[in-house]
Amino acid sequence: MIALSPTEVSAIWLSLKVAMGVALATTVPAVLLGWLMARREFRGKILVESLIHAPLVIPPVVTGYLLLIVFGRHGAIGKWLAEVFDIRLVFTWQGAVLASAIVALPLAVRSVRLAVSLVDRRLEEAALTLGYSPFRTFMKVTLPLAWPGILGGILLAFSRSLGEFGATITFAGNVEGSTQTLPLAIYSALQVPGEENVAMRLVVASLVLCFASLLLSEVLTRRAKYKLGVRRDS
Amino acid sequence: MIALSPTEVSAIWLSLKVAMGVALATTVPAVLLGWLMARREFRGKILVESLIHAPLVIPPVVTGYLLLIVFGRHGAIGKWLAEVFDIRLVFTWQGAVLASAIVALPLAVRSVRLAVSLVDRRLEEAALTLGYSPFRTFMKVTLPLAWPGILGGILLAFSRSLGEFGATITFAGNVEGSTQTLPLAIYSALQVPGEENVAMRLVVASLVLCFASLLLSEVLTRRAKYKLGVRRDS
Amino acid sequence: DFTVFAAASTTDVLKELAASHKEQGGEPVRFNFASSGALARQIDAGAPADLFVSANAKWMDWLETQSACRKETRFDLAANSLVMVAPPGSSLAFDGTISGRVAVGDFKSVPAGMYAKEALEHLGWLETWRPNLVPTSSVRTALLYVQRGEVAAGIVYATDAQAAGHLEVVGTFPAEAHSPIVYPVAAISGNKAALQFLDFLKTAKAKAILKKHGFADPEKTNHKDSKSTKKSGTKPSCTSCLSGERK
Amino acid sequence: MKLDVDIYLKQGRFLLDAQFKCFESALGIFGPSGCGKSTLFRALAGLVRPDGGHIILGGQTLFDASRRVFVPPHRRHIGLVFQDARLFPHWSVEQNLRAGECVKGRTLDRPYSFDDIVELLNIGHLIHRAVDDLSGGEKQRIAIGRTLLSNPRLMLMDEPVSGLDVSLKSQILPFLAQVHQSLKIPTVLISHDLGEILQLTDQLLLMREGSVVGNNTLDQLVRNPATLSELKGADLTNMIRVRVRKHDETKGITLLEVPRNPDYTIEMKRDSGLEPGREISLGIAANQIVLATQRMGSISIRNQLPGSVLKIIHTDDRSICHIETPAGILFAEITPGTEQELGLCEGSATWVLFKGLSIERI
Amino acid sequence: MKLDVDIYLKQGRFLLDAQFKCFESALGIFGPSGCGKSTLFRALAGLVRPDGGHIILGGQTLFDASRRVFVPPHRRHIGLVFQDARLFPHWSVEQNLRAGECVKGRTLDRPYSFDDIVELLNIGHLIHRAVDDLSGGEKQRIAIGRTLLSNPRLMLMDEPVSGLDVSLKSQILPFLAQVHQSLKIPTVLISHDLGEILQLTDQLLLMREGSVVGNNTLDQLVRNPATLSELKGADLTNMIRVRVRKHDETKGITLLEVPRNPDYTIEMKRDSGLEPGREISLGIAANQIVLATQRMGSISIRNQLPGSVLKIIHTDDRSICHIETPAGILFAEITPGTEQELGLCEGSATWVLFKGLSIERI
Ligand SMILES: Nc1ncnc2c1ncn2[C@@H]1O[C@H](COP(=O)(O)OP(=O)(O)OP(=O)(O)O)[C@@H](O)[C@H]1O
Ligand SMILES: Nc1ncnc2c1ncn2[C@@H]1O[C@H](COP(=O)(O)OP(=O)(O)OP(=O)(O)O)[C@@H](O)[C@H]1O
Ligand code: MOO
Ligand SMILES: [Mg+2]
Ligand SMILES: [Mg+2]
Repeated sequence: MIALSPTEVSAIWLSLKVAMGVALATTVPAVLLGWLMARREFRGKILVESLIHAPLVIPPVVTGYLLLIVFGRHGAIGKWLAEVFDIRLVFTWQGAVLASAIVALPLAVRSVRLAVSLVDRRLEEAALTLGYSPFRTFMKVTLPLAWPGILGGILLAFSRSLGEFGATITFAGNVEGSTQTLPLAIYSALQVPGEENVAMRLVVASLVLCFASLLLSEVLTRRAKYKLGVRRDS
Repeated sequence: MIALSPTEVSAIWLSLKVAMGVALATTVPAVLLGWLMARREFRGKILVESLIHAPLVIPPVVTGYLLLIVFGRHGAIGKWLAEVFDIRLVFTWQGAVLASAIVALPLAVRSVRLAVSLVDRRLEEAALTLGYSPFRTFMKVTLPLAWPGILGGILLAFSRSLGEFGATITFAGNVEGSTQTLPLAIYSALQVPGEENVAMRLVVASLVLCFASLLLSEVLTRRAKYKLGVRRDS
Repeated sequence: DFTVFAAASTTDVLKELAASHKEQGGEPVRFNFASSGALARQIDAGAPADLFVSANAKWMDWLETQSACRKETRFDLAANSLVMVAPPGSSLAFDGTISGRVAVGDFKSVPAGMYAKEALEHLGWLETWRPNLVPTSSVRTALLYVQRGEVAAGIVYATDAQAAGHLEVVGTFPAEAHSPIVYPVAAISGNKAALQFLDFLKTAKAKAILKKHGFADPEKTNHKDSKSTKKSGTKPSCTSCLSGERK
Repeated sequence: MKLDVDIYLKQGRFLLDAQFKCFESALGIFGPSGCGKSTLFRALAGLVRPDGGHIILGGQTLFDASRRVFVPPHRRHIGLVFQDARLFPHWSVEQNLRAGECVKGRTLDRPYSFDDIVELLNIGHLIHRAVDDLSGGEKQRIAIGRTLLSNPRLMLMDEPVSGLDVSLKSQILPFLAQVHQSLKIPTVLISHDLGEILQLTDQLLLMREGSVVGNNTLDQLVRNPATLSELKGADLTNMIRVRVRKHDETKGITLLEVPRNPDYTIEMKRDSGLEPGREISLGIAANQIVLATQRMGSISIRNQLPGSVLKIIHTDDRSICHIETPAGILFAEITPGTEQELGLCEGSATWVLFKGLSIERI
Repeated sequence: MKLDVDIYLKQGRFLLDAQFKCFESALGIFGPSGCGKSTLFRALAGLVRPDGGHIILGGQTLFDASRRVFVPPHRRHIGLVFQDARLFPHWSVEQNLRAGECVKGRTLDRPYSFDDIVELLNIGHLIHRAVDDLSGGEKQRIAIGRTLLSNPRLMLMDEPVSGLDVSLKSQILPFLAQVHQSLKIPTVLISHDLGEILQLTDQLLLMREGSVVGNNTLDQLVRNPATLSELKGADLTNMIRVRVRKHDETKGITLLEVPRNPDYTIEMKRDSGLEPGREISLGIAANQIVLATQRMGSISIRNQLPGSVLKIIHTDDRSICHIETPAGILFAEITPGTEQELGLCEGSATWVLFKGLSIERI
């Protein structure tokens, strides 16, 4: 029960790698899109928002399928990537990152958006009068103040990708050591009668990863709170 | 392409019903847990948080299996529910709601938590000095101020449940008209080679639902912003 | 009405069977299509199933050990065979040589993968092919990869290949190379209407529908000992109807 | 109000260690920025729990560390006007004002109506506005109104009128004083302006660096060189009680008399709202009092009272003379040079002069 | 500063419609709560875009509706001390103070150092603190420091010292005046206290209900009955220029002379920091000035100047006399009764008396 097979260990590592990749890959777009959604009004905003939200609503399997169509060898972007950069995403762990990231992005964007919309604009005004350009104001005032939301968003993306199954398996496949993440391994185990304990062992591994990431995020949030000067006990 | 078969129509309605059920069912726990996580410090908080987060990290299929174990006919709670109240969840749309709600809950909790943690406590203090009990303060001050986050959380839960597949098919099954929500219908369509266009039609239906829900949430947020007195254009 | 839990891969054929049954005065059928494993567990957890159609024997066996099905009503509804498909115009030969990736169900968890493993082992191709294999989570995904041209070939059921169309069937694995690919069915409850449907499934009419969809008769294919390890020439009996369906 | 406070409370490096009792119905708190005035208010209102000591208000123990008593803020019925307005941004001005009204039973015996307050604070035109785009002074007024309307049994006001213009101040402060007096709502007021405090009370709590360094009437505090030096920087003000005699339209004055010695009259600028016979309090800044060795004619100073010097306190650059007059003991601030020139010493007879226009009604 | 403002700006039902030009290097803004002072500042700083008109500062067009010019706030180099402090909660006090320093090139030619400001504002002990638990006055001081340290070419200050105690005020205001004068940073100051404004400038912009109703020196504004009535409620203050003659230790006074007429001396409380020969400005509240028909002896009023009445303006309850004296034209507020009694009319000779202690340095 405790000893993990090499396959399982590799699935855990891969999951971690993919989840961290997702966390890294979603941060910048989530911050940009979250800010855009929170602070700008433009025509078709709601369409953009729908687009961002789509991977949340569409079953992940379909997302994977659509990714395959777009990023596959014969897909519009996939072809171009392969020809120009010799990058192939299908069946690679980068592909798993892409799939998970797309599925997780709406969660991260929502979180950032909420936090940015709750940042006190009067502080941004103060920064502007001190000579901060809008960009600098964003980097130095808005972002740090929205930090709990950004961190929360990254955490959500990380966690969601630890649990992502449908899109990854469809787009990136289930190749041991390169795309077989924890959920895929769990799924495989569940398909064999009597291997429930293997599945549960892997579930526990997932939970441990989740716990660790929460712990880390808690530490970072606390530090941020401290920096934000929010009294924790009053 | 445009005309939907009765099966498809029923899947759309069911999805809507389930998603609204999820939205309703998650609201209260999400608000309570979100507030708890944002405002209280207690021993084992991080464990509680891990528990809340677990459905995000565990593949939905596994969540479905675990639900089956707990709420199934031989499961601890399922047995009791069946014997005492004659309630059976497996295979009913209520079961689909339960499965989706569990999967969606962490998202809603996160959103509420973030918003509550960003509510200015000084306003709560002001309410207390006006004679508002802590509960009343929570209802009248904290909640309304956290409204964008609560609404966002409900929206996330709603959207996520529109796209939820793994837990639902595992726990509630894939029965046309009673538990076959849109993602399951899409899955079924994808099982039949050549029915991709049916699947895509249903995906479009999902997107339309998502669009509508975003529109609604946008309207509600705008109204809230108006009520919050946040100037939208300055 | 009554409820049939059926493996997702049997979706279209079972729907047609149900329609035909209804035409003959049978009660309407409610279906629950999912993976066999999910269904078996649901049944075990007390889901209101009346019949179970599994995509492999293992899950039915498991249900039997849980005494969750009526053993005496079990029979094999249909059989299937394993084929290698490739995108149209492929120049692949079915002779043990391989180039490019081959999508195949996961050896451990996907039934089609298990059969494929047996067959490849039996043919002695496994070790050479291993680096080229891409395990997938379901046979559908394997098929999808072939359709999208992501892989050079895939090992799927003959029925899948037929239904998908537009694909080149490079070869069919001989039936004796793997354990029989059968779809066991058994009653779960004592529902009369369900038992009627069970009986209907044994009729010639039902067999015709199954055949139309590319399934083989389990009795006829059940000869594990016959040794026909010949190459691409050994097209299965149903290949003709495959080509017939292509239009 | 019987308020008995003995608390200590650590906040980071800051230690609030305040002991005082107050039996008056109003109290002013005065002290430099950062001395702990707002923190004391938070402790009184129950927003922060002191680390030790007790708070007893009118016989009810609100906090007692040793007996583990802590009445939560919403049960204290203590109103607090915060230094920052803290309006609820999701409510309109009216909803903010009525916030306290929805608490059951709180406002049953409230002796003024919603409209009274709205009129007084001159916020009728704001009633339906969102609070977010109010001006600073408008916000402050709503905050005062909100607390008043919640009908507290003790009002704590943290610089409620700083940031308001003089004419608003001169409307609101007397109203607060009136509310306090006629309705007997005990009130504690923090202000950096002694004149503002005196409009409400002459009972003062002096604070410095987290401690109470004086708790007495202004009179007594001024008499004591130690506490007087704490008041440095404040404009020392005298308070006298007078009775309205009559109004003189042509001279534009209101004639007042000293109740104890009705022979002595005082003139101030006309305030026809005062009916004759009514007793009122006046404030006269100590540095506006002129001393003379004899009654003066042909001068624009109309108020001249005879007196004798009780005591002279010398601070670094000025002399505070305590002078016994028919209107009570008055303080006059003069330069040491003048003191010498006039030959003032304890016991000297002197005349106390002040302009009618230097008088503030308080 | 050459500031030319002609803007209109609608905010909900409020309309700011302000036209004024200012050629002085400092300007005070005075007006009742909600009259649009802060909104005007927001427009000047570029935080809100007016609906029409133009803003030209020192030759540079910051905004021009017709030419579609709008310089964004961060390019205006205009510092704004907000009415609410608006400190950055995620930074320490020091980081807040240094916020403007990280903007490239902004602080190269800043004529005071970080430490100067810290010392002046008395915030050395707060430097490493988080800003969230500072007291109200502490926050306000940090906000002032932050803006000063960003080295703006124009300082806008929205009630910067309201909520500070008198001794802090009396430190900070002169410093602001000094910064303004010696460093030539043009400054606009909003305050409800005319005395505070006068420490900086006697150039006043009077506002009411979104409009500019007066723009002139206090002198001129007082001369005009229309603008005088806008000043009602404010404590009218005279400003005179004097030269320091010497200090008198024993009398505790500083002797000053009127530069134009060195024969006339004025005494104020000793301020040994002033070296003899230096010219300074003094403020004397109009209601503290005493008029007499002759020079007075045996009285504690040391400063007595001969003068003649130029003009008397009657407002509802007081008379403002403009009196020509050797120290310039002074205003004295007296009651109409006194006016009659002394028989004052235009042209009358009179003596102007004021106590040394009623003088404020400004
Ligand atoms: N967590 C903390 N750590 C250190 N010092 C603190 C903390 N919280 C408050 N203080 C300090 O406590 C002191 C008292 O604050 P308080 O707000 O009571 O002052 P105040 O008398 O109201 O001043 P003001 O007149 O400026 O409003 C301040 O110097 C403040 O910096
Ligand atoms: N969106 C809006 N709708 C209606 N009125 C508004 C809006 N925004 C601002 N106002 C009004 O504009 C007026 C001017 O506000 P401003 O903050 O400039 O006043 P102020 O002169 O600074 O007052 P104070 O001295 O009280 O700070 C206020 O009466 C305010 O209520
Ligand atoms: O809802 Mo999924 O397809 O199991 O990640
Ligand atoms: Mg304070
Ligand atoms: Mg203002």
